[in-house]
Amino acid sequence: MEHKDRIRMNIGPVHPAMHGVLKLILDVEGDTVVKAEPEIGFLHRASEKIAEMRYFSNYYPIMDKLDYVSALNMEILYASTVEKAAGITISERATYMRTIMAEIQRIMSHLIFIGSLGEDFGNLTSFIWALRERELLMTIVEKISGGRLAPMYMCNGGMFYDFPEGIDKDILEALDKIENKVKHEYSAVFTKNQIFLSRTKGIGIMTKDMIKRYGITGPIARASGINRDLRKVSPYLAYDKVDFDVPVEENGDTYSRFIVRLNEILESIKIIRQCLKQLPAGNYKTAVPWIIRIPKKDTFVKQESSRGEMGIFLVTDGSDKPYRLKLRSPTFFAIRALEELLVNVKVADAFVIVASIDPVMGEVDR
Amino acid sequence: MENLSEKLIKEFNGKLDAIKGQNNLNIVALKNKKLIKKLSWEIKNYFDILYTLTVVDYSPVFELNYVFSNYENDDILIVKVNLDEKDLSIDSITDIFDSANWEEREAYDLFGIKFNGHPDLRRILLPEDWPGHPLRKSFEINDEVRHWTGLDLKF
Amino acid sequence: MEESNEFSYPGMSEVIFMKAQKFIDTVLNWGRSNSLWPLTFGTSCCAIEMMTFGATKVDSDRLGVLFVGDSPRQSDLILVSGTITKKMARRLLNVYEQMPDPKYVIAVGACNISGGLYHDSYNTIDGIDRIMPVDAFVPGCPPRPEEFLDAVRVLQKLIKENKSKAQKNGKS
Amino acid sequence: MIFDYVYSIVSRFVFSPLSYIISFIIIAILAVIVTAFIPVFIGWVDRKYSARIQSRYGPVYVGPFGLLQNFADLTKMLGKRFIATNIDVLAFNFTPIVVATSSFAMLLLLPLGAPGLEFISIPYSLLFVYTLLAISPLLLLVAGWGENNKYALIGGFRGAAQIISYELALIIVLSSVALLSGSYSIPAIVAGQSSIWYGLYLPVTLLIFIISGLAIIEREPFDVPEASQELQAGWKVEYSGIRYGFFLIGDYVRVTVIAMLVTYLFLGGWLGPVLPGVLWFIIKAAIVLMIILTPRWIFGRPRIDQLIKFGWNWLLPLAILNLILVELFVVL
Repeated sequence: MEHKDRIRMNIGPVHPAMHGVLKLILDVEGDTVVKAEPEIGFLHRASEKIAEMRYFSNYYPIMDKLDYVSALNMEILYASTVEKAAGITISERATYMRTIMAEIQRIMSHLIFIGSLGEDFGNLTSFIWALRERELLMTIVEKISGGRLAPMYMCNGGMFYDFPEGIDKDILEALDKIENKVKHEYSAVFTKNQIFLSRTKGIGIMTKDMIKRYGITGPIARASGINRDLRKVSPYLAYDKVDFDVPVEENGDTYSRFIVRLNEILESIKIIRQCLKQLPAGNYKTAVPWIIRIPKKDTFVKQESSRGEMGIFLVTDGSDKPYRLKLRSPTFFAIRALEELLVNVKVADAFVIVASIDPVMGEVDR
Repeated sequence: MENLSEKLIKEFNGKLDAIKGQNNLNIVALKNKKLIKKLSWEIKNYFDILYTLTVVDYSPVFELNYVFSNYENDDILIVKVNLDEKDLSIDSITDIFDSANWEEREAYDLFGIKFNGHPDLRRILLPEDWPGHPLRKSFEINDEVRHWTGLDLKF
Repeated sequence: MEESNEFSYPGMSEVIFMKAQKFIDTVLNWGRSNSLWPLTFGTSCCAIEMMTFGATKVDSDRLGVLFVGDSPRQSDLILVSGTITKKMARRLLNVYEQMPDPKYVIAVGACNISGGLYHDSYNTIDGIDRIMPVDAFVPGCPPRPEEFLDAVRVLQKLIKENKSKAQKNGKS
Repeated sequence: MIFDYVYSIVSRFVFSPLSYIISFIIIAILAVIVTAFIPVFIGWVDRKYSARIQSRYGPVYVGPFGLLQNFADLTKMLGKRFIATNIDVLAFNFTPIVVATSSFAMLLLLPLGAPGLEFISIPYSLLFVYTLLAISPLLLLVAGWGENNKYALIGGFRGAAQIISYELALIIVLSSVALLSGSYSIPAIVAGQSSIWYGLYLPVTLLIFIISGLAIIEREPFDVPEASQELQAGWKVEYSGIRYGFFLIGDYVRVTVIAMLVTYLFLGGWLGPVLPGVLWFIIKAAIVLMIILTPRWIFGRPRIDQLIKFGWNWLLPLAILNLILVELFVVL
């Protein structure tokens, strides 16, 4: 080896701080990373091949397990794709219900992000607190859908069940609690904590140019000053009927990525409250046969999941199964930026930066 | 957006077909695969990133769907290129759209399509010693494939 | 094993030795069963529920299952939660072999029991009992956090009765 | 002094040279019991306390209130098989043994709550305890080297760098206290506080002592060498079984020692009205212990360069300034 004082560290795929099964190959000199190479594929479960073997209605469980931290977003995306391809229209109530579920899931996903970011710089308590708050919403998802992590709530044409009686009161109660915690407790642990600030501010800066080069979307792009949110740019579901802001930060460092997500939780709470107020009566489901056939065509649908812009390219050939289903995952692009982002940072910071990307490997590897 | 695809079609007269009417997507079909780089340079004026690259196996023809997008608005452009089974290679567009890097590696991994000029064309999702390209329609998931663990186990 | 027809009473020293051994075993098994430090081999969905297992609502620490988050060397129990792909299988075995005996395995989730949702996938291991000895299974896709508690209880019972795979294989 | 007491009893029954050995053995057994009690009990307090902060229960089922939880952990570690590959056997085994023995020795030297309640009394006990605390950079380097593991090596380097930059501040602070009382022996220091606790008019010294003490025992937020999120367990990564158990014991003993030192040096030790001295000592030490245990669960971990910068740029100058001020105070 030409560099005698270089150590090559193989971090992951099994490592307490690695998110899922990402593997990082770091060349370290002293305590500084000089070369980084992310390696993926440890959770490649062949979701795209399995899609070609399942009926359109039977693919929802697999979608759940793609981005398992925001499963409902995935379900909604797939449902929208199939409905667009098959020309199914869903009732207005269903769009509102889907908006509510998508935002609940977004809050839950961002809570996990906040917790794991805290854990990666050594604060285990923040992680457990975030899980505690997440459990409040988990109970609601459980009440509504019957499932926890993989709820299996959406189906072609709407939802499997209607909202149970009095769920809006539960949701509002939980949201109040979470808003209170996020505004007060989390600011004490994170934004007013000197150690946290010194560990995140100015660390892992992503410039606008870098974002555009790598094709990164979602909260990470918004933390670098790119004001793009598909919920605003091309409103789907009921997002054009509610009023919300898109939090944008300019610095592009780890701290901005944290703040963007923290503010997104508050925006999501706002959206859910409005949706609950406006929730119209009507059918929650359009009757669609279990086995549908979609004529030969290409469909491309993209939506804003909690991690960025998730898209599905669906090729159908007139049969009851997809001919080809390609998933466009946001963190697949974001993780590649690590090769540039991790150079010349300290080893300890490398983990915080990875956490700030918030990868979910199920979605990266598919 | 209509203007863009028309403009592109005019520029590449005869080499580019417009396909319209499918779910309001802007789709153009490129007849000659050697022009993909030239087209990409042209597209670079309007689009920031390669949004995704979808390969569809209509054996004996493989259809590549390049989806381009940009950050300013909602527009997307899909470029279809057909590759023959006998010559599964196409010029890489990584030097034009950097975001194509891993997408092309994935297409190489799962479909075995060679991208000429790609800086680092290796398998990305599957182990290096994996046999075959699983997302091709000809790939059969039999017991042998399912039970292959890549491990040398004694029991 | 040769069978001998003659029956002989064990001598006094042998009896004392056996009694002492049994006593030591009981004490050690008590310690082992009450202090199962897990190695969190979380690969996918089940990993999130595994974290919930250690967090507020369920609290694995009540049973002595302390998430130290450290190296395999200090762990007794490997919680394999999440799909194991073929690329991952060798890493799983590698990590498993780095754990000191006696070690126990809990396979979490449908994927690790039989393949589950991904039974017809080309890149997953259909059930990790094909590659390593498993003491307890946690069903579900993904399982509720409470089911982890049940699995730990089952494992504790197995250890106390000398019936875990590690003890059966003489690795205790 | 417990040793003298034991020796005086034993020598009544046994002739002289043998009684010396016997009383040593008795002292050793007593010390083992005390040392074993500390990780079990303090460890339980730590776990319960952290659980409460995180709104959990903590250990419940093993023993009453889960009191025997850490005892079960240690029992399990005794029954673990040894596993290691390509290690430097001498370096690998050196560290846990020294950690265990130095923990013993520290407890032997410190009075356990009342004057004369120490196992062995020597005039410079404070310096000796400091030496035993400050031995760790050597241990960390040796362990990190002997384990043949990259994480351990980086952890060892980090640990050595961290402890070297903080132990200087610690000894300076110790000297300023010794200067004030005119002695390095703990009973004398405590006796010097009969009018007013040193901690009350040297609050900065107290703060520096706690911070550098936490850094030396690698307690969070100063657990950079073992940083479980980055380096798995840092320099401990390859240790299994009872060798790891020794570290567990050593950790808790050293936390206790720091709490005891704070009590003796700054909070007047066993001095206090009405209640017996031992009780006063226990109350004070428990409060200090809880304060020391808390940061682990509410702070994150700074980066190693930030940590060392803080140590050299702020803590050390402050400690030196403090020493000068105390000296002026004493001289005038």
